[in-house]
Amino acid sequence: MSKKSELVTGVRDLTLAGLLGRQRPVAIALLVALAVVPCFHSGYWLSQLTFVAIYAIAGFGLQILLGFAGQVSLGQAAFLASGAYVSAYVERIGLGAPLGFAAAIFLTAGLGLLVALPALRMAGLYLAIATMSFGFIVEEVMARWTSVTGGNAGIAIPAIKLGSLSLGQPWQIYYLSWALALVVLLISANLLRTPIGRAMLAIRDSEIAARSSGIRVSRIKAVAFGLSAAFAGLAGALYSHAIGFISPDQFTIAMSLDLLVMILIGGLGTLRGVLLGAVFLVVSPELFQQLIGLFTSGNTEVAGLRPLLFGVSLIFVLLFQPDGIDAMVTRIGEWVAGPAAGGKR
Amino acid sequence: MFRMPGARHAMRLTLFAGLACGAASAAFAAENQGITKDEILLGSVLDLSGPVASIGVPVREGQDMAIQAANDAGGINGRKIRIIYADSGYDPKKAIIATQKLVNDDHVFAFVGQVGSAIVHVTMPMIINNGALLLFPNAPIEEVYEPTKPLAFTMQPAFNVQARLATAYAYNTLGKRKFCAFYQDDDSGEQVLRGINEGLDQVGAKLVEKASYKRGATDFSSQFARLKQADCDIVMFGAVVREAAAAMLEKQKIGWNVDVLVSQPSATDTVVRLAGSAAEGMLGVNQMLPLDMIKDQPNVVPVFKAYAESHGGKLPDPAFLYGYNFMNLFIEAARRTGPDLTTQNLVKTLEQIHDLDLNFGMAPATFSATQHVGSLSTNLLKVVNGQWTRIGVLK
Amino acid sequence: MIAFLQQVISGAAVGIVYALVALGFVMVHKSTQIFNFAQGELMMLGAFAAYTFIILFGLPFWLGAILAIASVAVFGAVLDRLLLRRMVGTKPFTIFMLTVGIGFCIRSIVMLVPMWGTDTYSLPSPLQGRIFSFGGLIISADHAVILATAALVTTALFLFFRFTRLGLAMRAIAQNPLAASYLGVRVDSLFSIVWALSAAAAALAGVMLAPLSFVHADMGQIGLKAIPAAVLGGFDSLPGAIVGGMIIGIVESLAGFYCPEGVKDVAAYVVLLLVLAVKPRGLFGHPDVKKV
Amino acid sequence: MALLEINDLSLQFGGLKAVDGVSFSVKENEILAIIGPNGAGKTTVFNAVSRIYRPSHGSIRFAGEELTRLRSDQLPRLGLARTFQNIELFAGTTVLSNILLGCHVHRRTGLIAELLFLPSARRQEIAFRAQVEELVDLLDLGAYLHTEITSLPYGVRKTVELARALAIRPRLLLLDEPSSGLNVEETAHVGELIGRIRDSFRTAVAMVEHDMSLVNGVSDRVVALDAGRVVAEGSPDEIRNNDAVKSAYLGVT
Repeated sequence: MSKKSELVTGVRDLTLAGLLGRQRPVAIALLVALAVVPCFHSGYWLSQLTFVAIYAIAGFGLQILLGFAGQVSLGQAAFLASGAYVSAYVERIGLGAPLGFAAAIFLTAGLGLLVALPALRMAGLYLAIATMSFGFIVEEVMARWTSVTGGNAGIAIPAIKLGSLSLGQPWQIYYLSWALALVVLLISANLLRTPIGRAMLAIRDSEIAARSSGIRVSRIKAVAFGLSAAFAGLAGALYSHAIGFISPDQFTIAMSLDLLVMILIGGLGTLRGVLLGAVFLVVSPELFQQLIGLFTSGNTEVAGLRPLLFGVSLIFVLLFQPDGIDAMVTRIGEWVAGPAAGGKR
Repeated sequence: MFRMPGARHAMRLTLFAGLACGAASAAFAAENQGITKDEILLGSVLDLSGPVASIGVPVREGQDMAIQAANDAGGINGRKIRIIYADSGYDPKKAIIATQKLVNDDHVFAFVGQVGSAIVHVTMPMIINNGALLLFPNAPIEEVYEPTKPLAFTMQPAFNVQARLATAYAYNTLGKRKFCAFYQDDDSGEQVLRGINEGLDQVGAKLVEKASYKRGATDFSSQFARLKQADCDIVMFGAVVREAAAAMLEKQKIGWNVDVLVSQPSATDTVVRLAGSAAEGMLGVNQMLPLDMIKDQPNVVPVFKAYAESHGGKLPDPAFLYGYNFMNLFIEAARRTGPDLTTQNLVKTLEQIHDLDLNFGMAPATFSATQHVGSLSTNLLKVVNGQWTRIGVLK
Repeated sequence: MIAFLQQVISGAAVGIVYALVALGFVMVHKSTQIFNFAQGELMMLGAFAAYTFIILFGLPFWLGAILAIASVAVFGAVLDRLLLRRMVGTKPFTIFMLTVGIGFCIRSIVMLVPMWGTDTYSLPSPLQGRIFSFGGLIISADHAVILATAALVTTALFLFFRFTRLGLAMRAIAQNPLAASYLGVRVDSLFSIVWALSAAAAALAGVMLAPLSFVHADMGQIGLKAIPAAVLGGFDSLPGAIVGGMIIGIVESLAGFYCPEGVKDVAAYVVLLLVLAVKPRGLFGHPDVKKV
Repeated sequence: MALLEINDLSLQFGGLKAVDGVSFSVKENEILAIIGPNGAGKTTVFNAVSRIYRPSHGSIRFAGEELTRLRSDQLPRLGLARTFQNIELFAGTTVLSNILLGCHVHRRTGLIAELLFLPSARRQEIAFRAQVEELVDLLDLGAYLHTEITSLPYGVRKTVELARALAIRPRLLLLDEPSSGLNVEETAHVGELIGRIRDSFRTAVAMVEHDMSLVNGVSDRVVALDAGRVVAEGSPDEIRNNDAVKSAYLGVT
């Protein structure tokens, strides 16, 4: 087809199918695979994949903020916490899960906008540290605001109730998480093919040029913070139900760092990278443990080895594969499918 | 919406497959999982790399030595014990995943010595709902035994129980009237605080002043200035090892010789070792006796000797005793159950255990059908010339 | 009043430890524009090194301390040669994440070394328990020594950056590496020296802190307190770092004494946010304007 | 009446007066060149007009609006677009999205519509791409559409920046040294391009330029600056023979 029609009718990326590009078959295959997992695995893989979905949701949020808009956040855990506690509270006072999730998303988005206000004036390093401080403060608030959060003792989270139906089984959480993860993925993909998303990339690359193209930088940054917080909030609400018990010591800077490591290893700025990163974050420690098992007596773990896994992988990726696993996959894809395989972004 | 033939087809497929599978995979509890004719398979999820690795690691060492001994002695009624450890890194997500694996893929018989409050909280339902046993977790959590759950047993009551006893003792026996609390800003610390308040309520007294700190804090000057200003005659500690020792140093620094009564986590040898002279005269409550007090017992000497040989001459960490004792408690119960070892039978045996003393520093264990917490009493300890000594038992 | 003064003094004593770690942050950032998140872990490493030399090898305290600092300094230089050298020219954030990875590794390695592991060790200084008191005000000998050392180190560094050729080169290198090379200094070796210096500062802080809060794998957390200190100082000014550390220490100490519980633990970060909200680049920071 | 009217504009950095009482205007549909030795304040004037710098005194009226009261991101909506001396592109993305970003000001959809990619958003995207299509054909960038900026030759980057500015559909286009970094042929091409732009988009062009061949080639009028002041204004020929201008250039050699 001619260049013109390609651009204008936009078959390239203006339709869902086009969005997937050449990866369509792979994507569909994976989708079906995800759908049938519960048939073969009752627990282990199911719960791993559930957390992959949940972390992916939070990851898409962080990717929008960091990968698209170029705004660092060391405080994402605070947004997950907000989502978790808000949904828990709303459900506790008997307003039901759907409302709980909605509240988690929108209140957390509000929190994100609140953080954005001062953040708009800060850059790079200072923003990172400001968000980190915000995280610490939220942690303390969770611990002290006992009437709502249950304090350090934490609170048990009952299964999601939809009318009479209760989503207590692992496979139910699994399907819920993945359904939502796919919705969030689609939304993020839409962002990238519409003005606001492009504007984010613009302010990431050159604020001055963005302004002179009529982009209101502060507003776009605020939207980025809001969206990323909203997704983190949703992830937090899911997380709380998948875990069944939440306490402040679960939402520390360690979690925020995990998320950063995740999207960096997965691939900064790409959505596929988020999925790959989430798989790495959740699955690799397990595989690692099995691997260690081969060398040790076969059933124990060596103390302190886990941080080493993340540390070394992170260093390796940054040094030798700055675009993360995503780039590797693309390269493999090109090698398999011949040149010019369309990358989903 | 818009043109997406392939994708829409995929959606249908997905939905269909999904519902089909959902129906297919209803979780079921396997009876007698983890028991074969020559093996007992156990699991344990503890922190080997995270913030409470300093407890997880020695606990594992203790469990391993107890298992080693039992297996070398021919196992339990012909069955050898195998235990699978998983490192939670104190990350609940990781703990859930690991527990899922141990429950559903490895089908372990029981989880012995889980470490960490949050970890036990998140894994307990999954364990007992799948018919596995949760035995003697290293976390002071009331939910484990209150209300009594058929498949959950613990040796460790919530810290408030001991704190209550300690407070009553300080009030009645020591005649203290102005109580202050110094505690860690987390669950364990707040449990102690709760216990102190309960104790004071009983005698109609009130807490004079309290000051908290965050785990990992290095400076306690302001907290102690505050407590000193309140001029209390005893400071109750809800602190954990390192911070407790550092706090004792601070107390010495500001030259304030007020009595101090510490809770279980810091009534250990490590605190004395770290605080040195500053620890002299410190009171404490702990269900587990300090190493110093038992290390010369004939039955203990060989164990510590073996440990030293494999660990460069070191004495084990106090937390070692939890791993060692709790595992031996399980071994003893399994032995008493006899060859027909099933979940139900082990529960029966455990519920008949009365005043069982392993004589290895742990308080005697007593369970019943209605009470799944092994001991509600505690030792009253005091540091005399740099050594913990027992000056009584609080009930 | 006396109580207030006492809080200020002990606050300052703690703040100085933050300040020492902050110095490390600042030195690296000043000349390489890198935010080294592993600074706290380097401090922890310093403490363990000191513990090894002094307790395990039985060397006298001061000798052991010096050896520890030296070896960590070497470690810092090695880090630069092996890893950071390769990252020259990449985005600051990427390098930041690299230091995060380095932090993970250090912590993990400390846990894996058999004679270190997850235990807590005491490292009593020769002055353990000794205190000076004048007019009701108390300061422990340890803190006094820390204050003195910090003052010494800062002056030394200050003079170094002001008057030595190397120091000048290091300042120049921040603006443009070329200028530095004009001063006849090899830029790459310069970076290694910077890293060695800041690692040494961290190690020094570790050695100073060990007698007060023991040696253990979680010591690195102090780094998180030193960050606000460095930022308050503007992240590019050595005196700024010291002032920032003091402010944080004193604010914490006062908050702990006068404010409700929990405030102390977040005071540092609240102050930081307030300052950043008003001056987005810290108290001593200079805005940079992009030329188009 | 004039499209852009600069009146007694002054701007100083610290003590130094970079621009000192400059006044000139740009008429609808004309091509104005601003020349002058280095440091004469040409780019500074541009930066003041596009509100990157805040003038210390004077007024800048564009299509009846006082620009000094607006933020830089509000100018494109009024029809004011610019390029930069050392190119400012969105390096991390493709030529296509760079040009599409020029269309941003014509955005009609809301966040929700875009997140859900409602038909309205889709129609808008197609419309935008139609516009991009025209520009791409005019500036023949077709070959590079999906290439990342980082892997483009310098000349092409300048063209992309131009395309992005044109996507705003400006009434006035500010070009900061369109010929810098280009060789003779490319410069000639740019000159002929600027002419074409003016004719096909009815756009006025004001450009800061060193290359006199380009200036004489396309501009209707020339303003000469020196040391922050206007030293001469007139047709290219007049300027060429203007003593003040000559001395200005000699002065700084």
